[in-house]
Amino acid sequence: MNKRIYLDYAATTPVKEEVFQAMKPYFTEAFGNPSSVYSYGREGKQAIDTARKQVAKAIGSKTDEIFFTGGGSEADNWAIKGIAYANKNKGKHIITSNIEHHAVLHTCEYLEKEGFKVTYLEVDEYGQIRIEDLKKAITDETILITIMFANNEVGTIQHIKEIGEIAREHKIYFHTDAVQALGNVKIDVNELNIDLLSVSAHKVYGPKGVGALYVRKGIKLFSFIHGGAQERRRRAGTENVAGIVGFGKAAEMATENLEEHVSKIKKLRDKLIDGINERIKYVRLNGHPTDRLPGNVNFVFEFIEGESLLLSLDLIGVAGSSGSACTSGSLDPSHVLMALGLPHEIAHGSLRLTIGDFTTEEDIDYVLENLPKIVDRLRMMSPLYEE
Amino acid sequence: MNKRIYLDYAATTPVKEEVFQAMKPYFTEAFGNPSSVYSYGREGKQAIDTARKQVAKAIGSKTDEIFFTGGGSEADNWAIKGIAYANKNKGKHIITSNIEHHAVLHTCEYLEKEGFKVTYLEVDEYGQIRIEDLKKAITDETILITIMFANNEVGTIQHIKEIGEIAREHKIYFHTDAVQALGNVKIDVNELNIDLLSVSAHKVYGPKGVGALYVRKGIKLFSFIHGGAQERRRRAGTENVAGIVGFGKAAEMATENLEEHVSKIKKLRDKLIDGINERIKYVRLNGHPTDRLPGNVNFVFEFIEGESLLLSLDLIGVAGSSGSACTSGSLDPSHVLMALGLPHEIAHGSLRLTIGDFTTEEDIDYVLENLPKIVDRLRMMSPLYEE
Amino acid sequence: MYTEKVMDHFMNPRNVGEIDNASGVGQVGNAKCGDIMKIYLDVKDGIIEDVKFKTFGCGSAIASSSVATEMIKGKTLEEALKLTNRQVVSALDGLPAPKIHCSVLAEQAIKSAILDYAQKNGLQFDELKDFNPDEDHHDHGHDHE
Amino acid sequence: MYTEKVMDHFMNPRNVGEIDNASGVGQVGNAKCGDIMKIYLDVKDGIIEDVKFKTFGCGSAIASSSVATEMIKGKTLEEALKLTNRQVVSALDGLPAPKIHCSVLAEQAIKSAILDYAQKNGLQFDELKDFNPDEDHHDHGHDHE
Ligand SMILES: Cc1ncc(COP(=O)(O)O)c(C=O)c1O
Ligand SMILES: Cc1ncc(COP(=O)(O)O)c(C=O)c1O
Ligand code: FES
Ligand code: FES
Repeated sequence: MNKRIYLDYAATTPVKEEVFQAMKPYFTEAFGNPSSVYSYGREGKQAIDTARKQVAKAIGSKTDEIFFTGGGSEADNWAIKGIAYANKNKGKHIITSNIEHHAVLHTCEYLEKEGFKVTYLEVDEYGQIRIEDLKKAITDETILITIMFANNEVGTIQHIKEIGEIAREHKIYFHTDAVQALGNVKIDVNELNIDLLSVSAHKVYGPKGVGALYVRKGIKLFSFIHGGAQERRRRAGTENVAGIVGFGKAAEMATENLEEHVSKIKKLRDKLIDGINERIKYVRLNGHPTDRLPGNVNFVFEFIEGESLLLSLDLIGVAGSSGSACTSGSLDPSHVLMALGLPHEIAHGSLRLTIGDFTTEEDIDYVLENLPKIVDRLRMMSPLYEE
Repeated sequence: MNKRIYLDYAATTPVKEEVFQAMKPYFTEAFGNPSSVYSYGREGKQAIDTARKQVAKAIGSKTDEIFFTGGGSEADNWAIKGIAYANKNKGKHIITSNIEHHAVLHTCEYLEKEGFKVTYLEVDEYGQIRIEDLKKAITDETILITIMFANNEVGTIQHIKEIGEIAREHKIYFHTDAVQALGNVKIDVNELNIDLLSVSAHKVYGPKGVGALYVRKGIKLFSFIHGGAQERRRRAGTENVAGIVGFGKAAEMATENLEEHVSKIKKLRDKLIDGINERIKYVRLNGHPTDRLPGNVNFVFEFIEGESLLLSLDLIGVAGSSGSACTSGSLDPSHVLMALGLPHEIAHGSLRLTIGDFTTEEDIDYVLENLPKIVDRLRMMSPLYEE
Repeated sequence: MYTEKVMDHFMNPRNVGEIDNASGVGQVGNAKCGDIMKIYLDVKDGIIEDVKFKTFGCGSAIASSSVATEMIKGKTLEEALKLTNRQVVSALDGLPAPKIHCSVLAEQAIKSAILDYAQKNGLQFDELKDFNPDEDHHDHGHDHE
Repeated sequence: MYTEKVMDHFMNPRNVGEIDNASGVGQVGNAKCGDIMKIYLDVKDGIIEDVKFKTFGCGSAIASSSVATEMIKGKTLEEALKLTNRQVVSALDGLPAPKIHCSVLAEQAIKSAILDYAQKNGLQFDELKDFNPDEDHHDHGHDHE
């Protein structure tokens, strides 16, 4: 079985050849420390400036509102803790949702232990928060609203602009984890009233271990990594020049032909969704039918368990996931599927297939041809299935 | 002027070809998320395991005591904040020195604002803390001693083993920033009684943006980056697989022939030190004459200012530094030179040349031939110089 | 991640199915936890003539069911009762640490089926004295509820 | 980082040196801050016949001294007093932001030398009314003491 079909683009993406070529010189040749004032390092500094422009352009911010980090998780941690500690005298209340990525959720839980109060908004069956709930949750103590742009598991996109407006009205900072949105949804931080936004390179065909935090000019934010004067004194540590260059290039490529890209991916996604609905009984699409990431397909297959489904797919060369890759260390059904109101026994049978730039029609055909057989086989073994 | 002589290895090092080759497959090919359970990602997971072994071996720790980070600064921040917050009920006193890297110093200063008490031990004229001072500084409230292994600017190596013993006796955690020591000094965390230790890949011919924290088994440490279950739930964020692989390879290469490497570098260093002493008047070596990093040369050239010296060297193709690369955003003389007791006007005239694996005898000869002329020229322009 | 043995039993599971009018049926696990194992026995003269299983669960659970049924087929009830989850694990050439509980499930399902048979036939087995089929077998990380 | 003009003046500084029995000498800056600039004037009939400098400082400070002395040589004292640091900066085709103060140093050093000449010769210049040569010229990031 030599076929290899990767349908886990939401977990991570390959570095594109163009991106790798852009990074390459910064390992062995232009290796100087960008903080150095003279010849060595100057190339690196310029390259970082270019990357900063590219990332800024991708989200519609000013160049000097972008700060590079060691990944999406660091950006989330920094944004939330940085705002919380810098504003704790104004209030200690944070609003988030119960379908956030763990980088947000666990940071909020940590802050609870440190004396902050956190409201975890519930989502509706499609994974969207209710704007009314948000309004009701706001108190005089609220300093931060952090709601993800698009969910990594079920692909649901929030009403970011409305959330931003409400935050703005109440003079509360609004952070959004846009790790999954970048390259898949048009992002304009000004139009959408976003104050802080996290992104990560490895979800847009850039390298792992690089991310960025956008911080609207004028916002007071505590540093998270203290030390040297890098990133205009806001994020210490010798810059991952090659990684940052790769992120810049990837961000540029991901947003250059955004509409075209989205419509191509969406077509494949809809083909897969429709195909599964047609061919397999007792399935249900998780997440929102339309406010959904263009590459996200997430189904529950009743009566079977996700891991055995994944394993079977793996055996025919198809890589998917049964929830967030980050949680695969756990045997629990994902907190996102629970939050959508799925019963445990059903949540266990979920499969996420995410489509990306290298996915072809043939890949989808292959999955549609084989998935029904796999599901059948597993159902035949299941004590829950009776037909 | 096409000569390019890099003598700033303490700021950063080029990625070695072997290291780059080891990293390469993990960008575009073996790109899977190491948290994925199936085919894609499994290669990455195994590669991380190998790297973890390599780094562990380099410092004499167990494999599962190594946690990868986004660099040396993150490792320092994590160690210090992680111990501080996890132990604040036991006490809120930290002991450090006044020549630490900013990643340690600024983290300590931050903790002071958060209600911790910090003792900054002074160093002697060579840059070593006095063991007596350390003993006196310890109180019932002391939870952490953080003293760097070797200084990045003047190269002074501390009496780590003695410090570790004292910490152990008093049941205080001992963290050391070994970013500059790795690959230059033999490190054995057990022999030296070290509880936590920070290292960074880009100082040992690995990539920028990757580091590691060693945490002795059984030590309670708060997480710094919260989120996914990576690094055995202690450090969230999709792993920088390529970077980690590069760090592993680099750590292995850096410690394989440590003695040989050290003696080769030391010979060049001593040649440069002796040559400068012989050829140029009114100079003085900063740092310890023998307890010193094998590649570190740091001189004060009286009556002239460091930047003009650096600039002149740059014009003949020699890259050095006049303090920590991280502080070059500032116009102040370095806190390390101040801590050694150098008067401001003298500290301003310091030059650091650091030797590494690609430095040759000819490079040293070239510097020794040209540096006296440069110093002469600048002194002739200086109102402070009279001969 | 899994051994070849596990993969073989996962892909070509032995004894999948049900037995009509089985002499004993046992079911353990909980759909909430994502694992249910059901064992059907056909017992004649104290010997397990036939055994079938149905499993809702991960790859390890399916492989454990398969190998365990193979191990007890043709054996006496007493022999079957001696089967431990450790034996199941070694028959599979090992399981990853977080998956050990799946083998426990197989041991419990068999005991549970034999208990059913014993109760229907008024028999008593020493090995089943302390066995409680409804006991939560989960000693792993699940912490829902 | 630096313009070609800066590099040229740094590498080939004009008017380096001292003037014995100078008509006016001015020194500004502070070794503690890493910068001292000293200007020597030879004034005849209100005209700067010759000017020399010595500078302890960074590349920008040396280049600023050099270009500034060039700009005032042959000029009247009144003309020299009109020299601003901005003119020095543009004559160098610009300086990086943190280095602007180095050009201020040059302006101050010249004023200080003319003040010395004025005092020795009982002259008064309107431009020097508010000038205090010992004033701390540092408006940049130094924050020692
Ligand atoms: C002693 C020391 N500690 C910490 C660091 C920070 O490491 P990194 O640049 O990888 O964040 C450095 C170098 O920059 C260093 O020399
Ligand atoms: C929504 C979301 N937020 C944050 C992250 C974390 O980003 P990183 O893996 O770069 O730390 C991820 C992916 O892992 C994600 O999907
Ligand atoms: S049945 Fe629970 S993980 Fe295997
Ligand atoms: S003289 Fe102070 S930096 Fe130029």
